Amino acid sequence: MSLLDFARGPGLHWAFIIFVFGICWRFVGTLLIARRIKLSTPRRTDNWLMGLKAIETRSWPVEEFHRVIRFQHYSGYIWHISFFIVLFFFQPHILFFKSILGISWPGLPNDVILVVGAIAVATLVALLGRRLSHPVLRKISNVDDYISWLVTTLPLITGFMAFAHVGGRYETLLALHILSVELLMVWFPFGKLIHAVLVVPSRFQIGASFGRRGVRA
Amino acid sequence: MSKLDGIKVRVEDPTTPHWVTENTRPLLHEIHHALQRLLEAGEVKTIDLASLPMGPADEARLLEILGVGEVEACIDAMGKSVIRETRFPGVWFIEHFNTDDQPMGRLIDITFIPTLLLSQTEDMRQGLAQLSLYLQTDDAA
Amino acid sequence: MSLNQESFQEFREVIRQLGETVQPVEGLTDNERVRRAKQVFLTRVHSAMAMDLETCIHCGMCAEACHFYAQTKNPKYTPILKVEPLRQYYRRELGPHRWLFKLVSRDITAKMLEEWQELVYDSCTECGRCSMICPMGINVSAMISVVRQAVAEAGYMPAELRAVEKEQNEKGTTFGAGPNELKAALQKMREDGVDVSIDKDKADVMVLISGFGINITQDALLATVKIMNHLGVNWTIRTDAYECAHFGMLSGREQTLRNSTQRVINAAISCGAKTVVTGECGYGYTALRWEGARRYGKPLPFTVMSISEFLGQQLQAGRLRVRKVPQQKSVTFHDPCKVGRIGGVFEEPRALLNALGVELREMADPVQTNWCCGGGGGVFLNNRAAPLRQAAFESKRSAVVETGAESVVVSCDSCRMTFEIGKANAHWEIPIESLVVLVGENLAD
Amino acid sequence: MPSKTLGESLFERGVSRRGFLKYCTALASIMALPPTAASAIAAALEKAKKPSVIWLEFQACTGCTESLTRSHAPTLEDLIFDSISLDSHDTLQAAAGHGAEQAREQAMKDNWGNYLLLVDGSVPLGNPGFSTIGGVSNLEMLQETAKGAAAVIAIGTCAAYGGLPKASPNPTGAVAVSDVIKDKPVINIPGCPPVPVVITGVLAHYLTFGTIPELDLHGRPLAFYGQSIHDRCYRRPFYEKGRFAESFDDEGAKEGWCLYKLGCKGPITYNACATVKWNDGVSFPIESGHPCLGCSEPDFWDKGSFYQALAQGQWGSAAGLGTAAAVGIAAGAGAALLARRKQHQAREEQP
Repeated sequence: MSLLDFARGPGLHWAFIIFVFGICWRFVGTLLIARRIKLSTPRRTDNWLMGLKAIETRSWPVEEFHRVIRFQHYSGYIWHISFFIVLFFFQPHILFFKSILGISWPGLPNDVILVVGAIAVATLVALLGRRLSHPVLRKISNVDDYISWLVTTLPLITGFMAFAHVGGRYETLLALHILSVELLMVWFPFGKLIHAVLVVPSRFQIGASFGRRGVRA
Repeated sequence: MSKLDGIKVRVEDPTTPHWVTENTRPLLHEIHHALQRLLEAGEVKTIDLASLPMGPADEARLLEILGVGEVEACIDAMGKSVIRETRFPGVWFIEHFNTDDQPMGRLIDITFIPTLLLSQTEDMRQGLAQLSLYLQTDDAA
Repeated sequence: MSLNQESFQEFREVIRQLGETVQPVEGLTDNERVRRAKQVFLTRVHSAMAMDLETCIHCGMCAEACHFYAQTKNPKYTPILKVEPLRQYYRRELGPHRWLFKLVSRDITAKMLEEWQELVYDSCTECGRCSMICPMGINVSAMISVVRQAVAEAGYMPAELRAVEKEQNEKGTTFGAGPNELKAALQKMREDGVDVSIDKDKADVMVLISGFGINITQDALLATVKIMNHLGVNWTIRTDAYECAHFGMLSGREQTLRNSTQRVINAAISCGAKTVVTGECGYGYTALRWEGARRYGKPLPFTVMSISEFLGQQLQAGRLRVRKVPQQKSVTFHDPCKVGRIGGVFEEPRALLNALGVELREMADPVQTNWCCGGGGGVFLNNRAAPLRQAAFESKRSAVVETGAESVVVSCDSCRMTFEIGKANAHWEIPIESLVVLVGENLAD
Repeated sequence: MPSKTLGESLFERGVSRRGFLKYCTALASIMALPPTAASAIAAALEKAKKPSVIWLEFQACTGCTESLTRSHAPTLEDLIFDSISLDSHDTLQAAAGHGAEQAREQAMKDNWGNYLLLVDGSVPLGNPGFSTIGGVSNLEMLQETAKGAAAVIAIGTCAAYGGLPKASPNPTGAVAVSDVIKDKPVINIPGCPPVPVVITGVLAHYLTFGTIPELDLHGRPLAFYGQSIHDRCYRRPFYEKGRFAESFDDEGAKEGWCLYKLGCKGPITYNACATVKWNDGVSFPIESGHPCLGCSEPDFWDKGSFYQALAQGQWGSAAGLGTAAAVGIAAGAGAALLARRKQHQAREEQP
């Protein structure tokens, strides 16, 4: 079995299994830890609404915070948006999703994807540079942060290599690209990348719990 | 069931597809560069068309652009070979056929004159020997 | 009126020597310290906190929300870093992937807890501002208070806090302000012609005061009494449960908090109070309003309101009538973290200021993003943290200065004292006024 | 035993130097060497001797032989009569039955240690009776004939990798020639069938230089298999631009756009089709509007549908995911319940 066959076949299969298994394990295992029963009289009873609202409001920091976290805020947006554009609108990726989900959607021209992909990589590099140089980030960073950076960056790098056929034979590059995505999927449930899933309940909770005290969080 | 004549048939000219690939342009650039080198440094160059990706009608388009120049030579050795200068002097188009008249190779030579046109020393020696033999026999007669 | 300067200076002296009044915690083995800390973590983690512990992406934004970081730029004051012992414990022993994390991480140590003492006690006022900035919606400050408790149980609480906490736990008093001192202070008011109703058997409203009010912020105590009389409600102050402050809460001692809470609840039930009004004390409000029911084990049989909240509602109901302040002036209002951001009281104090006819100039970071004064969480008692507190106070000071307001109105004794101390240290001339005092002085006839 | 060199025999037949040079230019072209190599080829060829060639056919469809006979330059006749001695080929030779076997044995005897062994078709190991010639099993004949060979050339995907016979479930236990012959150089010329010019090109290389060409990791001559179809495809610019035919009859297909989405295996297939082309250089599959099947790659039959795009995974069913989710939920619930119990006990113990 060639590397590519492994990557596209059993590799992908097991990566998906670990991905789904790990996420369910972590999510359910966190959610089912005993809840705190709140006995105090709520100031407001529309906690659900406040929770939902926080999911949105935490995407757009209030002006007073925005002043000091402008860089993180925008770089975060640029990174996530460019990453999702490449992930969901590069035509071969759409084929990949089609083979799994059975649905497809229009893609973007490759030139656009290349530019957006370059922006994604540049942002990641800038963010790593910041993590390595900013005193706070250097202090609070752990192995997870660097591994997560690496496994997120590798698919982009190998994707570029496969697209441009640089650095090896195409089947090897494609295999490495797929393997790097599998690595990402395998790491996802165990590292901080899980925030992609947990951000929703986490934001909801703070909105709801502050909301019942009458504080817009 | 629909009948056969219900199927619409449209005949398209296979030699002139209405779509365009971009494979001739890089090649023209290569020829341009080679011609420059030939003039500046006397470097000759041969391009084997069989080694290049060519779409349908790409070659025809290339030849159309290269056009026909002043010289056209024909060699008959192990099959026919046609050597033409294009409208860009110094750029030659060479076609080889085998004894069954099947194409064996298509080349573009960027040179003052393709080597194949020059008489070969071995052939000349053989020719000389034959001429000598003729003269001897003629003299003897 | 303003606070009693003589007592205030005495009080500062008391604070300076506070730490010497208790013996250091000794005789605890490292294992025992860790075991105790873990016990705290184990009992206090709940699902929402677990979610928060799982979701952090180490983006560092919370640092920017923290006045200790903002003023010192020292990365160790990053709020989420203060949670590290809890996070480490959780991942290894409670989290869903604990079996995996145990393979690749190290256990918390007594040394770590000792090291964290400074981070959770000296450089955190539990103001909750970091919880407001987190893009993942993590309630950082709630977790820091758990770490506080763990560090406290491990025997690493700062001596000053231990002293006060111990006093409240053992004697039920703070800074020596016991029932007798209270009675004496109230007796003096009676002599001045102010009617005070204490220890009523039946009362609709039970008022709690901060122990500081007996000695230092007597103006606030007097104003409170006057206002309650003005309202004409059936109210009382109980000498068996008058103390609003909960040093058990800010020091992280659950048992002390439980006892002081229970004392208030018992008194309120025995006099049949429908409403318990907490004086100008941040922790006092949160401890009873939001945490009281949990300690009580069921919903409280009365309503809890902070005094600013209570007065604001009385104003809206038309029972509280105030006149415009004689001299038109501009003020800025400092929301005490525990009443505002953590407590949810924003509108009522503003309604009061509006009724008083002052020009309210909001700070650039108003209401729930308000900068903490830097003294909360007992930091204003912590001598070691004094320089750090003064640095953090700068965030508040510049926010106030920016408004150009002529005075600052606060509604928390602890904030008020932090302002006074900070103001003196910074040689900053600005009146610091209590909201209750402002209302009390301007009651309509 | 051919004693004359190729140059001698050509010149004797009245071939001029010019003709010889032209022949060498064509050879350079089919060997995928630069045209400037023609003179080096000429120099080498002049001294080269005709090698003897034995061709064995095992589990094959004869397509490879068909392909070889359609080699357009130089013509097969040129190759056979001028360059090599094809001493034994079951399909092409006149001799049949025992005569054929004798031809093979004679050629082996005459050229022991020097002849080239060409094989097409795979070798069944499942049962020797699955494929025999004159009662001799393929395995036995291969081993016997290979003994005296200078080199072995596996022609076609079956000989090179096992090919169609080896496709799952491989009922005959078919293996590649290189799985049997371990002590001789084996050159693989895969393809189903291989490009005819590539076969002659490899033979020409051996003939010219007397050595086996440089091979890639699958034992294929780099000169022909060094670049992917995709790399040399004239439709590549459409790929770069992201212009793909979505079906065989849509506008994209008519416009000649890239066939990637229709399952083209060009990017992972190494062969010379895109430049050398087929049928006297007329066309190749992609030019004719059909995606590359990847026939010169190992196990191409077993790599999913020919029409499944490369970007698509081959990960079987989603059933595993349902199980993974269920097990994950169970693990999470278990972990949380254990944590709850631990917490509950701790709270109970508290004073």
